[in-house]
Amino acid sequence: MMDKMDANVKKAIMLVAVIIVCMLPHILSKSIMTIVCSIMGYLIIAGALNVINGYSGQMCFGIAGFYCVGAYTMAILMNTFHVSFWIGIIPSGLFTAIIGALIAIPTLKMKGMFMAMITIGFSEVMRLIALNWTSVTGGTMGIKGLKAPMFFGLKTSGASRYYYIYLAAVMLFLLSTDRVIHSRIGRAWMAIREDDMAAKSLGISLNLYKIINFMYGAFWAGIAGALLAPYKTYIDSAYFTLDEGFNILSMVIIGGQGTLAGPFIGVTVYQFLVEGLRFAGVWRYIACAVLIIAMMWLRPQGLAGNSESVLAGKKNRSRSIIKLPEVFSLDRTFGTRRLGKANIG
Amino acid sequence: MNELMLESKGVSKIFGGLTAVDQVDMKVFKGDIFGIIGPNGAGKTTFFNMCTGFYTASKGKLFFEGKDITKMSSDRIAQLGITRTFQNIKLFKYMNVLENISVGFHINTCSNVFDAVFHTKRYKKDEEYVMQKSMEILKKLGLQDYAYMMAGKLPYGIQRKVEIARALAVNPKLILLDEPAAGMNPMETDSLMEFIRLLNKDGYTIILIEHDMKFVMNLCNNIMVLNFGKKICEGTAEVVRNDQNVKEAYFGKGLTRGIA
Amino acid sequence: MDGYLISQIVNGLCLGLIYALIALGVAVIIGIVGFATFTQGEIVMIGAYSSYYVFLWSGNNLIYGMIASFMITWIIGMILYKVCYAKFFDSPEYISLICTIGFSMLLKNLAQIFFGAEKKPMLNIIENRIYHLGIIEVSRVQIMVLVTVLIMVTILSILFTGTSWGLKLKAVSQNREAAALVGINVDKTAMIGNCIGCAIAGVAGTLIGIYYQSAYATMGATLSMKAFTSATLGGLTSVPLAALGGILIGVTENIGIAFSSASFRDIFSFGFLIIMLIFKPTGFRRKRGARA
Amino acid sequence: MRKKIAALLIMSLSLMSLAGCGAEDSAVPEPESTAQTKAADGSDNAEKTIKFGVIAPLTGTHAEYGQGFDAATQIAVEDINAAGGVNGYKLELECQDSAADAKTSSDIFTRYAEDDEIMAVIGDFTSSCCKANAPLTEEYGLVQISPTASDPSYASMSEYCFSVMYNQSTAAPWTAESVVGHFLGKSECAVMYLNTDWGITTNDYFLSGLDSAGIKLLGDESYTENETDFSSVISKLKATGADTLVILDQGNVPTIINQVKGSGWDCQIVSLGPGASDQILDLCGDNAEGLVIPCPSYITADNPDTSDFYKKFYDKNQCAPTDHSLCAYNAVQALTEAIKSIDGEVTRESIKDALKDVSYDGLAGHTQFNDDGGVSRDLLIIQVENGGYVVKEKYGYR
Repeated sequence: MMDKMDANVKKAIMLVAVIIVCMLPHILSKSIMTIVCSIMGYLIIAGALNVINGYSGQMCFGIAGFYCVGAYTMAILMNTFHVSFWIGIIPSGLFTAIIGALIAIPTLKMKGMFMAMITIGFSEVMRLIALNWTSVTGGTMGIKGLKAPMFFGLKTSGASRYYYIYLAAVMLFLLSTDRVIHSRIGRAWMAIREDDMAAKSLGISLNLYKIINFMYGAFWAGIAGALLAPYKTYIDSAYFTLDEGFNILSMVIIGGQGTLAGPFIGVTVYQFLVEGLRFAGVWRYIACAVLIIAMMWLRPQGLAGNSESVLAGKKNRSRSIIKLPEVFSLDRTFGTRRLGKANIG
Repeated sequence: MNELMLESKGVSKIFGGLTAVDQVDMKVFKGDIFGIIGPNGAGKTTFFNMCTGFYTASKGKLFFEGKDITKMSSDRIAQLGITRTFQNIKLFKYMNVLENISVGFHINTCSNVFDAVFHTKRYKKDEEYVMQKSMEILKKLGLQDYAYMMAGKLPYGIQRKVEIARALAVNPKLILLDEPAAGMNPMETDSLMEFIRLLNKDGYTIILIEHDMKFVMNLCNNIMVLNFGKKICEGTAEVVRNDQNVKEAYFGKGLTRGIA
Repeated sequence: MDGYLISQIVNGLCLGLIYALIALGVAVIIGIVGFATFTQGEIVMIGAYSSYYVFLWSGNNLIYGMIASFMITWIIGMILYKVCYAKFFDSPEYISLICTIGFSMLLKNLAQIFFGAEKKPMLNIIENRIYHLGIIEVSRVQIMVLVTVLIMVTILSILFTGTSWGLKLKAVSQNREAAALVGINVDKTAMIGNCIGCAIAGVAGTLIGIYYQSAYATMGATLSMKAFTSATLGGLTSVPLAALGGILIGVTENIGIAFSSASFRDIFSFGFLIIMLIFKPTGFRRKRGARA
Repeated sequence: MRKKIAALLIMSLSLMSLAGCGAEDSAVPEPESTAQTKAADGSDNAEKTIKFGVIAPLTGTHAEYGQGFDAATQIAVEDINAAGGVNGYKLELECQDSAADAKTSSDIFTRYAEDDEIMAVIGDFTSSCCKANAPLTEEYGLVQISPTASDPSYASMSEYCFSVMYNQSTAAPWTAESVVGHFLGKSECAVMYLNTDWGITTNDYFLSGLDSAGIKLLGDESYTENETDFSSVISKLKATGADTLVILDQGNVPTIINQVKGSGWDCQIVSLGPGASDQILDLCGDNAEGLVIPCPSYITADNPDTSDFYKKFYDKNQCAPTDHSLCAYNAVQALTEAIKSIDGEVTRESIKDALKDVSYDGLAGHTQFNDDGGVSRDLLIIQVENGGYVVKEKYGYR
């Protein structure tokens, strides 16, 4: 009985939430809607990064590169080939996914900083190609005159209308990612994150699943880029700097890696903080920096992160081959309990 | 004896100048409980790592059911039907027991990203299969009560069992257990021994590394002794117990002479 | 080979030495503390600013400037260690990395507020003389940078391999628990290691300020990324190899530019990094670094 | 417990930032307080205000110029309000930081556009930010007048886009023909330019000017915006044997001049873009000797036209103003002139229409918008001699 009540209350709350989310452009002013839209945009890209860094424990620092590829693919498709937005969006994502696979292959054997560096390098190379390949990307002139699409005769230009496109994309992203991480693929990713040797011993091909992971993340990053282009109507390589990548990374980590809600919370908190502290003028980035450091001190696993996670603390030391006898550390952790509880069979 | 499962022919592993495993020949038959013993640093775990593809042998060849697995990666080897546990338990510590075991079903399921996103029939079938089989394994090992507990927080003995349960989920033909009784008290060791026998009865071939002599002698029907990377003896418990080389390896020359 | 290409290679060497100068500090920090840092560029900037103000006060006394930047960046290094590293030895490495990103944001913006956003001139600190060696032309600052890099590499190599104190640093970098067990004050040693790395960056800042004749808040941003690339090429933890990596990147960039355009500069350096890492996934070093 | 600490910390953080802001608020915008006191004196129209939005990169790589914008527009508003305002209106400003990020810039523009009080937007600094906002100007019918975006494609993007910076479509060819050709009497030159939309278009115009003047181009090289080491580019151009180097850039010019001189290349440098400001003299010292800068006005402490502004700017920002700040000042002047000429109600639309007819001599030179919304200006030829600027040729030199 109680459970049923709870379920009903939950349903009611969900309903209200859905209505609010759908009515948001009519509730909030347009200028707040621009913030909401940028949150939505960041949400997809941060979610994509979270898939790579959070779920399979890789260190991708160059998410801005995928963002760039997606946005430019969309812009070129729309501008040069006059492909409609609705048709172009999936190819943009797929093309980015292919690029993702290409960048994943050399990183397979790398860990930690080496991987971080190679993705940073990749991100910069992508941006510089966009900057210098004038005949295709417009070079420093960027690509302008992109039009927000029509949806069955409805205009979608402007933050409060484009919001619905973003909303749909975010919903699709969350749904699909939720499904993927609760499948065989997602479990394999998490197994690789937690302990790659054990994962291998269970027959999980690290290479294949890391590539799939990169491709999946890159796909959504590409979609995020493809959505950005017609929203801003003008794109330029300056959108996709390394700093942008670091910002996205900070958002993911502030929110909590390896959880679906993490990027959502991280992006929202970060964006509202950056915007909300606007009155503080030049001091607001200092406040942001302090916030980032404070977050790492107080909740290294992120606002939404689980404190009992490989991503939270107590580094997973079993990866190094040379190590202290495990018995010691296990004794420390389980010593008292082991004696009392252990009985096999 | 029946059919040959795992065979090593003159397998060596050289790290820089150090020969960790030197020309080891081994034959494991279906239905065996095969023990590998030896003093610390004898190269047992290195040998295991080669059998499971974590290291590639510097010399020699490894065959599994007649297939050359010397240069295969560990995930390919696992797909052929060899799986292992680790000396220092490698559970997915921050996943619960059920999740740990479901990961083990990886190679027995086949849904891909699209199946997962669109919840196709294949996906549903896979998930159902994983759920059902996991529960079966949990029940078999008496781990039902721990199903939703974080693996890293379980008592040591239970963690060992979970690791074995995860290995069973792979549905292997051959299980390699690396020091399964390490750090266990005698009571736990005894029940582990029972459990391994049970597994063997169920048709799993088992190779294990152990320091605990009593454990190995009572459990294994065939034992190989390694010392400084070399095989110094192979045979039943009786043979090994009476072998002069083994005594020397364990107790030193002077002592054995004294005893003799 | 014509004179033009040689002059471009010399340019590359000089630029490479600048990268190497910063990369040294990066390698020391990663080698001893075990964590990567994205703050190095800002430390360089702080070094440049502190010597700028000392130059104003002391009338371009190079020694005072160097000492000042050394000391101030040493102190910043202590703060950096406490803020970004001390608490996170048991955590995944990206946590301290994010901390250093935050810290670098903090330093950059604070510098912009307190020192002003405009470029500060650092003119005529040392006499600009050009030496002709055959067809090669080198300026005095370039020679200074070269000498500094050589001295640093030598001192650090001797320090890490030849002295008992260096042995301590090495022990800490390889296994903190074990080092603690044999009675090394791990925390203090790691902090000193971090401070050395930062102080090197501070001195580098002074030289870079003199080299480019100006100091400004964002001066470290691009340079530090290149320095990091160099250190990565060198295998992250090795001081001489990091310097070598820096020089190689500088030369690669400039040879590339000689045949194309300077707009492609970063494509050459990062492309070089990516290609090198594909073939040697851990840089020039044979073994992997402690935490790499 | 930890959560509580976190909550406390975040609260105290926001409080801190609030406090920081409060301190700034009291320190900076004095004009408003003076305006208010005047209102208390009883002048009738004091309550009528016109608000402009300023978008400037107050942080990041371009912070120097953004903060210059902020200060210069404030000075302009102070000056105008002190002179009694425009048509009985007082001017007011709101300045927001875009960090030179086009995404942020367009978000701020939207916010301004949604705010009915804002009558016109001044900014942004970089052309790419301005171009990102251009479609929005049309959508909302709000004028964006950029002090510095001189990329000709920007102003033509929308009829609501204006730029105060002189248009390179006339200035660059003129520099090629008149400065390099006539004034310096060179027949060959080498060019280095910034690889941005501004640099590339300027270079195109400049090369076409060289072409028609019959001057031989020995080499042109581009580099990216965050370049710090120009030695490779310099060596490349030096190897062409040129004795004249034309630099098409703004902020990097001092660094380039220093490196050119440092490399031992003794050449005549002409720089189009940075404007003649004290900054170059400060940063280059003796290296600047002989530098030729074509620009519409120059801004030093002893130039009688700009010394007043110079002083005020220095008081505000503790550094010498650059050409960009001057243009920002000029942008406010242009808006003021436009409002002056409006008879009826001041609306966004009427400001746009009035701007088209503005014609006045501002601090940055004569300002009259052409059909696109850009400005064409006559330039002075200024050369550095004995550590100071000397006007070599007046307006209208051919």
